[in-house]
Amino acid sequence: MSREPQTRVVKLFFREAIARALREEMARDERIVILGQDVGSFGGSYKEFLGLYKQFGAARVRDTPVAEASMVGVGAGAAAAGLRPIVSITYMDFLMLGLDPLVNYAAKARYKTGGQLRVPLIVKTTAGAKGQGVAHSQCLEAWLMSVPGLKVVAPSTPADAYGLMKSALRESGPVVYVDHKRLFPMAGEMPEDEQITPFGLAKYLRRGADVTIATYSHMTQVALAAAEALAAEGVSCEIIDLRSLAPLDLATVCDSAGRTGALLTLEEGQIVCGVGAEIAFRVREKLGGAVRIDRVGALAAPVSSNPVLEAACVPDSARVARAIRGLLAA
Amino acid sequence: MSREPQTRVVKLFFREAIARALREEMARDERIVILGQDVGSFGGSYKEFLGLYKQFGAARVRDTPVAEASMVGVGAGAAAAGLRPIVSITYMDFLMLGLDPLVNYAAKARYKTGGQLRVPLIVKTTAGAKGQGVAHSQCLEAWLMSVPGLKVVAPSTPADAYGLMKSALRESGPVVYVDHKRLFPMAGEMPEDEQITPFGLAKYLRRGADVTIATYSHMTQVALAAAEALAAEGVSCEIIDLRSLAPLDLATVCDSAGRTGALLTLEEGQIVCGVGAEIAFRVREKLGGAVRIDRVGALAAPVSSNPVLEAACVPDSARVARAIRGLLAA
Amino acid sequence: MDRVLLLRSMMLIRAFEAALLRNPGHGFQLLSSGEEAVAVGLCAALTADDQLLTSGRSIGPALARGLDPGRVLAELLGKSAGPCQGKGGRGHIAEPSAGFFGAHAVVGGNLTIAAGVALALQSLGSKAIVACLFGDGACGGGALHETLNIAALWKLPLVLVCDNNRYSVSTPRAAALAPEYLSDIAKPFGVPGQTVDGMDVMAVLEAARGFVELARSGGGPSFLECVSFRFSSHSTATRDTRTPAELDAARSHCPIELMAGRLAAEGLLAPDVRAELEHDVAEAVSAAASFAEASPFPDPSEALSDVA
Amino acid sequence: MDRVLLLRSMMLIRAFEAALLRNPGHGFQLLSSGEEAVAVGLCAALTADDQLLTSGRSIGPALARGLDPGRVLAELLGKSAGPCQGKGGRGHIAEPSAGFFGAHAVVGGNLTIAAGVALALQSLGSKAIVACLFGDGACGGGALHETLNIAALWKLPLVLVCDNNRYSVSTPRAAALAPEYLSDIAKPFGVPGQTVDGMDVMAVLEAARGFVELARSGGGPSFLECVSFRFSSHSTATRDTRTPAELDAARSHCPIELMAGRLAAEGLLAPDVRAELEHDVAEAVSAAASFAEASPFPDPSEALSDVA
Ligand SMILES: Cc1ncc(C[n+]2csc(CCOP(=O)(O)OP(=O)(O)O)c2C)c(N)n1
Ligand SMILES: Cc1ncc(C[n+]2csc(CCOP(=O)(O)OP(=O)(O)O)c2C)c(N)n1
Ligand SMILES: [Mg+2]
Ligand SMILES: [Mg+2]
Repeated sequence: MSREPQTRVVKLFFREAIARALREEMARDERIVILGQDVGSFGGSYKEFLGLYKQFGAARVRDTPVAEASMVGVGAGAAAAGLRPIVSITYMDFLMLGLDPLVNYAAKARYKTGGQLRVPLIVKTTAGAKGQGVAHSQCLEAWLMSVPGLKVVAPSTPADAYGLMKSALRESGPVVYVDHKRLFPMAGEMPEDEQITPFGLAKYLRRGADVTIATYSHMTQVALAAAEALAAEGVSCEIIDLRSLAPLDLATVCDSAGRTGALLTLEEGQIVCGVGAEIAFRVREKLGGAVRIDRVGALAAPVSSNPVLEAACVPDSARVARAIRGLLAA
Repeated sequence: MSREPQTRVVKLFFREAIARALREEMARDERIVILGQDVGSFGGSYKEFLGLYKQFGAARVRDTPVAEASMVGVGAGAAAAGLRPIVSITYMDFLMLGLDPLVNYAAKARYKTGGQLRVPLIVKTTAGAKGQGVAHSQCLEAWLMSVPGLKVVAPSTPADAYGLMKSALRESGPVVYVDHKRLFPMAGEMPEDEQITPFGLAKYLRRGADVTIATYSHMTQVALAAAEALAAEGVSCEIIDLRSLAPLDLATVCDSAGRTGALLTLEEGQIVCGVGAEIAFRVREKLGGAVRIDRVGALAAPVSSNPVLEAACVPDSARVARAIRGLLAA
Repeated sequence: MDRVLLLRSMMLIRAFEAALLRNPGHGFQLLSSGEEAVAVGLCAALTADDQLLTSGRSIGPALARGLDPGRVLAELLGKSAGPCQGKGGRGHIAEPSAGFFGAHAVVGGNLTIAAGVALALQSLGSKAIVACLFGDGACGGGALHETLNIAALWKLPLVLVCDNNRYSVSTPRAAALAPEYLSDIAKPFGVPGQTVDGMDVMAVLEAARGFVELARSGGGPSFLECVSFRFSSHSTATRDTRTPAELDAARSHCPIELMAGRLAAEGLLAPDVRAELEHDVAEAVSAAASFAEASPFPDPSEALSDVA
Repeated sequence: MDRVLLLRSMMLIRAFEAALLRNPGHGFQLLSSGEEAVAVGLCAALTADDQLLTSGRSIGPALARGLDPGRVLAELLGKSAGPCQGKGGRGHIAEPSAGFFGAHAVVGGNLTIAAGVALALQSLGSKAIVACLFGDGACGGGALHETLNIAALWKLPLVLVCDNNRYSVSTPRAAALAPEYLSDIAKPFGVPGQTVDGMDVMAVLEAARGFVELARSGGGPSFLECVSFRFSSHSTATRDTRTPAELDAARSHCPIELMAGRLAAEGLLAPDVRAELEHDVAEAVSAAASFAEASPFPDPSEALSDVA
């Protein structure tokens, strides 16, 4: 009888998982540099860069001015010329300032040069609402998903933060990697050995028979809470963590939705022209009218820092449970 | 027998229709000012501002530096403080540079001040492909549609260019008004008397029985050409010009699609998280699985200035006709 | 200008923020203690019709502009009695009718908006001018350049005031900004620039007065850099990275003590007057707290009102 | 440096663009005749490993950088034999392996990209430097400010070269830009700036050489403003708004005639040599035309290749 190799497991906070991925990859690949506000000795707003400055020095972990437009542009140019920059945009709202270099240059440089240039740029940012108000709470993943040439990933666990960041650092084109403010306090287990999360592969977070919830990032937590509540009512939810929005693992969503016959898409951002609208279209294209589909996202309003209004705007488990009850009653 | 009042009709080019709306409104409302590159004595890239500089002077028709970010910001601030600025962003691609003031300030100022401020800003821009390449051809309407607080309109005829611009100039919040490069050579009739096009009201461009095409801006022309071609095959297309994307006239789309039983959404931009995905979702929500739906938009690639590649990327009538044949065969 | 009132205004800000800091239930806040002289000196140069725009660090400026402390506190706590009905909250407080056009928490995001407000006032024939307060952090961003250029071209009635507290979160100004003096950035545009001691309320007031007068008389924009120091960490939720020695040294240049000492030396501030002021502002702060606490949170349905 | 070669390079650009202009079937183009001395003077200061980035007005710079005229023409016409296989087309031509990192048709959009390329070269220990060519129009945008600041802080090997042809489409520079000299914009950042006569190829070359040397030796960025004049309208599809008198006056300062006259006066350009050069470049242009016309358009399926 052969002995099974033991997989040793470590438990890391979200921020530690990110730092671990960066540390390992930076040691492996000298071309990786980090650019961003307060990423140096401060270690990042969420301490997700902690230790890297000390280990790799000021040339590879660079504090920058508050100048998102140029930081994305500098990152794009540096990537096109042989580095692998990670540009940290503290909050996704401020990525708007850098969309011109990201969309008009980075995402198109390979195409427009007929393949002469590649732009392996990673924009790492943080989305979502946590009491910071109208200009610090937005989720713009849907915009980015629509841009040919861009990849978009958003982990919901430390293991995937680690694994997706590692994948991102081996891509040949631009990637937007999206954290969520409410996930940083989370700790989670992962193998001690390197384990990479490939792009374009969703993951089952919970198995169930009655309804599929397709979601990602912090909304996975909301989905899990809703599933718990519904389980008490005898409703069995299957939850898919998309992890990667572009490329999108439609096959897994279709597999599940085909089995359960009902699909709820759940995102924190706006639903109009959102992630859910896209998934719904493509699932219907594959599975036809048999699957009931609904979507949940933020109310059509800005997200206030006000605790009452923020909670009212952004989806919570009660809203998700209500939507699922409605879907199953339909 | 009472005599019917005669409605006199004038025929204007697209650019003349825009200039007419601006001229009439600027004469009516002193607070209207125009800011933009080459909008002054030059009269705008498409001559759509011709004559206004001479009539209203340099204080109200202001040439600006090539500084889209600040022009949208200045427009937003001026609007919040009592003017009605029209900020011209020559090509929609460059609106990316101004998304921070547009989305993070203009669209949220009313909300975040609890109603103390209103921002009646108009951003007038031009979308679409006409040989100008990767950074001058994009259609970003879907991004804008998703922003609470923003309205988005896009005329397809001179009459609606006139009528929607007039409506926009009477709005109390920010509006993005989108022209299309390929529409400027078009002339069209409109009443000599003022006729305003309300926001949120779609229009039938062609009546038909077999399939509904919901589209807007220049793609209406592509839809009309496809309808002609299909008519020869005995397929009768109904074409809806949405005109206004936010607010969206879902009722008209549902009325038509409910009758024809088939809906094709047609947009020039990317379909991922696009206008069509949104319409499809909402139509299905209303009408259920009985309606067959497909969508057509650009290929998932940048738009080259290359004549062959541009034509391959952007929808043409052959692609639309093919999609409709597929839809009706399904 | 009653200089004792300037002192009182600074003391009110200090006391207001100290109370906020002692109450962690209020959530994180962006405090400005140490920087009171910038806000107070600038606001003392403005008239009632002028408009002030600020960065997210807006408590001091809002109070210095004369907003009611109770309503300011209500807004910071997300209560309905705030001028924005609790929707703006920290970083976005506004009361345009009181000459406080508003805070905006996008760094540098208020610059072009302020230029627009100035354009509106100019176009509408108003005599009012616009002051825009921003941090050193905003000086690395392109909005400053675009604003300086357009304000110079159009001779906008705009006073740009940089509260250079020498840090953007943890990043020292020298690591983020190449210019020796930030006010130099204005010079290529022909815009007058000046750097003053931002811990000295009289120095700020004097310089601001000159620039406000320039703007009001049609002379166009200007750039006033006030070198200050933030006594607390970036926000109440942010760890501080400065050494105790650096903090101690800086705190020994307190703008309030500087002004109080000066007034005392001139015989304008007897010890009991100082004590009375302390008592006065403490009362104001506790009245503000009662007012704000008594105000309800908005109803959840408010999430959908005033959107469009 | 053979000065006759500089003349020839300018003549090639002029002849190439004239041929393009005579062939309206090629669609609209952004010509640079009148501005040849800027491109040629700058490129003469670069070595093979250096990288050049330009604005959309890139024909002159691409040819001056030594790209093959046939391949350049093929790219402009959207033919497969272009360095970008006809996908970039006018405004986006690039051949990084030849030191022409590329044109980018977003005004000011090449500045931060160029800083990034410079950061990469610096980080990778290269001796090469980056030159970034942009118009006066780009000087009103914030990217210039952000680029100057970061390039100064990080001492990037970057030479910023403004081809100030005094117009952005129809807008005269004075109506859009407040600074007296555009090169002054660099000064607050401690970045050396200089303004030279952009119609004089030797003046451009000399100044560029100095700045290239500075960058190469670790001295960091610089800003060279070259005052020039565009002889044709903004694009072949744009109406010109300048008066005939203004155009005539400007055209009388032709960079080619200036250089030719100077060389002739020094006895370095006999009439037959000039004629030979004319013949030479005409041959090169017609060879380019044959080459480009023989190249096929890409297959429509190329629309989906090299996307991601
Ligand atoms: C565009 C943008 N980028 C980043 C941030 C995050 N942020 C909030 S405050 C701040 C520091 C700004 O420093 P400074 O302008 O000097 O103001 P101070 O905090 O010192 O008052 C940063 C980076 C932001 N709000 N906006
Ligand atoms: C961000 C942006 N805004 C507007 C345009 C449209 N545009 C193309 S060229 C041009 C003029 C630019 O002037 P300048 O930089 O002086 O260059 P020149 O044309 O004189 O060579 C403009 C406004 C653009 N390409 N990019
Ligand atoms: Mg600061
Ligand atoms: Mg120019």
